[in-house]
Amino acid sequence: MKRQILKVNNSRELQPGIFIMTLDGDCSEISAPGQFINIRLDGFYLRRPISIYSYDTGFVTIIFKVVGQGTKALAEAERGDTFDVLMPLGNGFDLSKGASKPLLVGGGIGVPPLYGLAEAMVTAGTVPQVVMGFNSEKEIILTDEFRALGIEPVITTADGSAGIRGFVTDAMKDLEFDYVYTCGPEPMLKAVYDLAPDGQFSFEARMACGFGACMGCTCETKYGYKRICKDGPILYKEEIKW
Amino acid sequence: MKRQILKVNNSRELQPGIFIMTLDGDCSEISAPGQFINIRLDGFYLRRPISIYSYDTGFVTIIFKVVGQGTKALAEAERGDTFDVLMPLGNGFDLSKGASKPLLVGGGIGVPPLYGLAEAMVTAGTVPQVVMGFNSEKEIILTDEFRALGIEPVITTADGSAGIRGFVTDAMKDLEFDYVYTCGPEPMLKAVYDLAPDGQFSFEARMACGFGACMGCTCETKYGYKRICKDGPILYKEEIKW
Amino acid sequence: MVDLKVTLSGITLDNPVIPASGTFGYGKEFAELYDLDILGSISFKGTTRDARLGNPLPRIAECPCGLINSVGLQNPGLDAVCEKELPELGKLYHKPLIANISGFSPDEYAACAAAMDKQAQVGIIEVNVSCPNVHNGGMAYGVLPESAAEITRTVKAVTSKPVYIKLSPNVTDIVSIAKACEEAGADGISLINTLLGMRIDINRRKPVIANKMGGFSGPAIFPVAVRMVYQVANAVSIPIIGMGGVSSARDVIEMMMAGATAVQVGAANLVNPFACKEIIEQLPCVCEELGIEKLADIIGIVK
Amino acid sequence: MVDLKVTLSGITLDNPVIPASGTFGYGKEFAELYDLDILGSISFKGTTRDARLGNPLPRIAECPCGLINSVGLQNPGLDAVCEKELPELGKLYHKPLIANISGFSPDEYAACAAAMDKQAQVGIIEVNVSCPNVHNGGMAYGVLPESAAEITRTVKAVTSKPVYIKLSPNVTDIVSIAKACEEAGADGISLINTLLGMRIDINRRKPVIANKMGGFSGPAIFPVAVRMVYQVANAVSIPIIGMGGVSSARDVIEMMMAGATAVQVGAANLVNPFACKEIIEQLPCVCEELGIEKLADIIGIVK
Ligand SMILES: Cc1cc2nc3c(=O)[nH]c(=O)nc-3n(C[C@H](O)[C@H](O)[C@H](O)COP(=O)(O)OP(=O)(O)OC[C@H]3O[C@@H](n4cnc5c(N)ncnc54)[C@H](O)[C@@H]3O)c2cc1C
Ligand SMILES: Cc1cc2nc3c(=O)[nH]c(=O)nc-3n(C[C@H](O)[C@H](O)[C@H](O)COP(=O)(O)OP(=O)(O)OC[C@H]3O[C@@H](n4cnc5c(N)ncnc54)[C@H](O)[C@@H]3O)c2cc1C
Ligand SMILES: Cc1cc2nc3c(=O)[nH]c(=O)nc-3n(C[C@H](O)[C@H](O)[C@H](O)COP(=O)(O)O)c2cc1C
Ligand SMILES: Cc1cc2nc3c(=O)[nH]c(=O)nc-3n(C[C@H](O)[C@H](O)[C@H](O)COP(=O)(O)O)c2cc1C
Ligand code: FES
Ligand code: FES
Repeated sequence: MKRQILKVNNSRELQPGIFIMTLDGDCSEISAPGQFINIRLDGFYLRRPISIYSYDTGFVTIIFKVVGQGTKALAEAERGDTFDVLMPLGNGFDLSKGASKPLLVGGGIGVPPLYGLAEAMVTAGTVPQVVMGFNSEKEIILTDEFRALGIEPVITTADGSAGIRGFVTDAMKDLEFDYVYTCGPEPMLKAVYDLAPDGQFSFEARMACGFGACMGCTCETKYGYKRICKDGPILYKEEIKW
Repeated sequence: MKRQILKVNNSRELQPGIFIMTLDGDCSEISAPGQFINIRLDGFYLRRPISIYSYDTGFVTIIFKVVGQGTKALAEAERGDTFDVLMPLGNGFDLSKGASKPLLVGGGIGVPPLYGLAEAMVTAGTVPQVVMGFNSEKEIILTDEFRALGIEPVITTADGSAGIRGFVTDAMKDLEFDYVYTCGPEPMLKAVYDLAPDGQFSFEARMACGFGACMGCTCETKYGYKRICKDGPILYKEEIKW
Repeated sequence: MVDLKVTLSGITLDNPVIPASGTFGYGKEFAELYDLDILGSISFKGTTRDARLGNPLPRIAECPCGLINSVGLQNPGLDAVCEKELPELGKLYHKPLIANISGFSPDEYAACAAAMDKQAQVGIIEVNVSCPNVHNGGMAYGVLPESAAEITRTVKAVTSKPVYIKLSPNVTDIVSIAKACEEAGADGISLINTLLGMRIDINRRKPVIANKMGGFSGPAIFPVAVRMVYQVANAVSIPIIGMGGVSSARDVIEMMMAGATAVQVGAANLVNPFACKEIIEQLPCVCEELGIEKLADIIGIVK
Repeated sequence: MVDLKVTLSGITLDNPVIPASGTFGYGKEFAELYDLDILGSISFKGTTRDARLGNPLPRIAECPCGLINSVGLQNPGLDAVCEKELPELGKLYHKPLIANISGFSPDEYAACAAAMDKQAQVGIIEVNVSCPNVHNGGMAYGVLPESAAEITRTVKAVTSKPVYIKLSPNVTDIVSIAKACEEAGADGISLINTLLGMRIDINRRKPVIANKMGGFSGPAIFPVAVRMVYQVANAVSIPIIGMGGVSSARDVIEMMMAGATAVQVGAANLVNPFACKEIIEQLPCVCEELGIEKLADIIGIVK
């Protein structure tokens, strides 16, 4: 982990209330998709944790949804503004888990880190299947980006306005897979858990430090207490207590 | 009083740690020299009161000294930055007090509002005498500006590095005057009070609101309790209890 | 249209937003900026029997997210308030007022309450029990259940207007004090008053405030205020006026969800004189966002 | 060269800056960022007899200028701390540590203190009396002079190391509690622990924290901490470790002028992991600005 000053290179609205922002700076320490960064915002005491969508040594791109005052302030940042960021944080996804038919399942704003994962998998020679669920058509993001990787994502919407009407689990029933990588709201993770033979699950928690110091985010696993920020945010199916 | 958004037009260091800054915006309500503005600074709960140095309907110029974290932040503002400002505040000097030989006495960062007063007096047809005291040469400001008004200010420095060695009162002894307008640190005001036949004194106090609501700045005068921010900052000699 | 009305002891307010005592004077300065009649009510500056200059200067110290004041109950005294300030305020504001009163003895509280009882403009008497008991060791009336109850009874005996006791947060057990006031006949509870705080001027090596310590308020104290409102709301059945750090429409809603029927705004008025106006304007919009049709429905909704 | 040394009960620290218990774990995460040996000492995460998972999630709520935590004393328990954490910390930090201990009964305090007494690395035992007394109504030991004194005596009986009692600020009269601890034999006082606070998630209409209320800390509480340090310093003659919202070298100096011999930094470490390092680096420069040659000279200089 380092504290970096990152500079906004560009930011734009992907869908109403959903922004994509590229931040320039030393990002050479990022080691795996699924890691996150923790952003200090003027006027807010706690940093805001946001997953890495894509990255290279000199930049990191994030996708975030405005849900409160902090993300609202973040969305108002302009090109050239700088942020004090702690990064990289968390363990990230482990691609080395041998699997012949991996499936990536993302829900809403949980989709972006899976794109980084898919990119890494494709580079490593495996083309994963992807299911992504949204509430409605107006929230769908990254379809074209996945296609550019050679993946046709299966889309579900709760209101049926696009793709399959229903939840990601409705789409999963028709697919074959032996390992699942997933990120999204906790009820979705739980539902995916029930259908996944094995896999990696990305969790969220309210965090104070984000780097393992405060025990603000600890949950119990089969292998003991784990800090979602430091020992996670990715937990393995076998350790999750559900 | 109005709340205005003022934009920094320019700012520069006059002397080490002393800045002059012009802020653009609607300043049409300013009605008298000696009034002040109250500036909100990001990250500080209370506003910072700063006297008006000069003004017109579309701008106000202030001169301030960096003495703490707030004035430090103010000094770091750049052209184009904006501030939320309450203005104008306070009663200001009353020029209408008939006096044949008015004297203006300023101490350190108390000099700037007297410049605005001198300008107004000159416009109104009276050229006042001016005494200004500083700790040392490195703090002297506004000499040329007073000269441009046709006034040769008498300068005193505590360390003798320029002008008369000593305090403003040492210079006052050699002058003839029948009315004094003064602004500066309280011990100076008190010393001037003892030498002034009559006059107006500009006070400072730690303020919360700056517009008369909280009673945070009240002092006792011969005519009752007065709020320095609203009933002052200018008090008349006859009412001061010293 | 969102319904913003709330009712305190039979008095219906157009909205729950009330400037807090001591941060709004008698409204004059604010009336130059906006129409005071938009306010739910006004709790005017604390009245004592005799005129008080208050404490020596400096009386104000800045803090992270707040300020300390040691104004020391400066006010022109009961007679001047009733004869001069209230008539003047009456021209600017036409709804029932909250009369905040203070005292350094039960007699003084009684005198203030009896006089306010006669003022037609006054809807509610709000009794500040954070003042030190000068006849009894200087401890504030509000820090012990017994003395808070004593003042409650004293005031109730001389007025038929609703009496709200305004509690100090500087106590181990706010609930026992609130309950004692309820049992003694209080019609409602106002809380919180300021936290006792101190700042030091490290350049001068002296306390910033001439009186050394003072009352700390502003956004910094909001989490303490929400906690106490929540605790008291769950322990008493009289209405609560919540305050402490409220600065936005969202803060008002949070206070109400914690259990407040109405909400006072203090320090925020001092740094943004339009604070109450802006909050009242934003309330309908924030309510809509949150699916609130009737603001009164959310009072104490968090269990 | 400014002399930053201060002495706590015979233990001389290179500087007064100490990470506060619960905000620095066992130092591991910070050792990746800077050399821990620059620190005056370290107060490590509060130890209880048995391992504790702590409270359910969410445990963290943001506040204006601070945060609420309800970690609930998560720790691996006394044995694991002594056998695993302390040896590991010993590799990263080579000066006397402050062992923060907690308990839900006098026995538990005694067990923790006795074990810490045997640890050569431990210089001072810091006794957190903010925990609820589970055998006696759940009120925290630290809110009554008698129970705080009882725990002091219990701990003193089983250790020869200096014992510092860490007080809760959620009390009416901090001075009487500090004095009771001093009389019961405490070697020093640490204060303040967190203020009890609460936030509500107005979207979900639920407390943010699963446990509803939690401990509020950060810059917001600094004025309360300075006030309490000042009050206690003027009432006891044992040294004080001051804390509560300290985030800068200037804050350290303000705490010391109020009466603290050393200063702990808590929440600041969480939002800026370099906080302690930066404070230590800035101290000499700020001291020079203020004309301080020997930091120990300013302890309690404000009367
Ligand atoms: C590891 C991790 C990765 C994340 N990645 C993304 C991402 O890529 N894109 C994205 O849009 N969001 C992401 N989130 C959620 C994001 O952190 C929250 O939406 C954001 O913190 C909300 O801040 P706010 O000020 O707008 O909301 P507010 O509700 O005003 O925030 C108040 C407090 O609650 C915290 N908080 C609120 N919601 C959440 C949440 N869901 N998770 C954690 N803390 C929360 C805030 O951080 C803040 O401390 C991630 C969260 C975590 C823990
Ligand atoms: C009516 C009035 C007019 C003023 N005009 C000028 C001016 O023209 N130029 C100028 O340089 N200064 C002026 N001052 C003083 C100026 O307000 C302070 O220097 C400034 O507030 C210090 O802020 P700080 O954050 O740098 O200092 P800090 O000491 O960090 O401030 C802490 C708090 O104390 C207050 N404070 C500190 N010093 C003073 C002071 N001397 N007077 C009032 N409040 C203070 C601050 O406003 C703040 O609330 C004036 C003050 C008043 C009351
Ligand atoms: C300058 C000032 C003066 C105050 N005077 C009084 C008073 O006279 N009577 C009273 O009951 N409370 C008084 N208070 C307390 C406020 O009414 C309020 O309870 C407290 O400030 C908390 O609210 P806030 O955080 O919104 O300011 C005063 C507060 C301030 C800041
Ligand atoms: C996340 C967190 C965990 C804490 N855990 C403990 C603890 O285990 N024992 C203890 O005595 N104090 C604990 N505290 C209190 C701090 O040590 C400190 O007293 C308090 O936070 C005030 O300091 P601050 O404002 O600098 O954070 C904890 C505080 C935080 C924020
Ligand atoms: S947020 Fe501090 S340990 Fe995870
Ligand atoms: S500062 Fe509020 S009345 Fe003067």
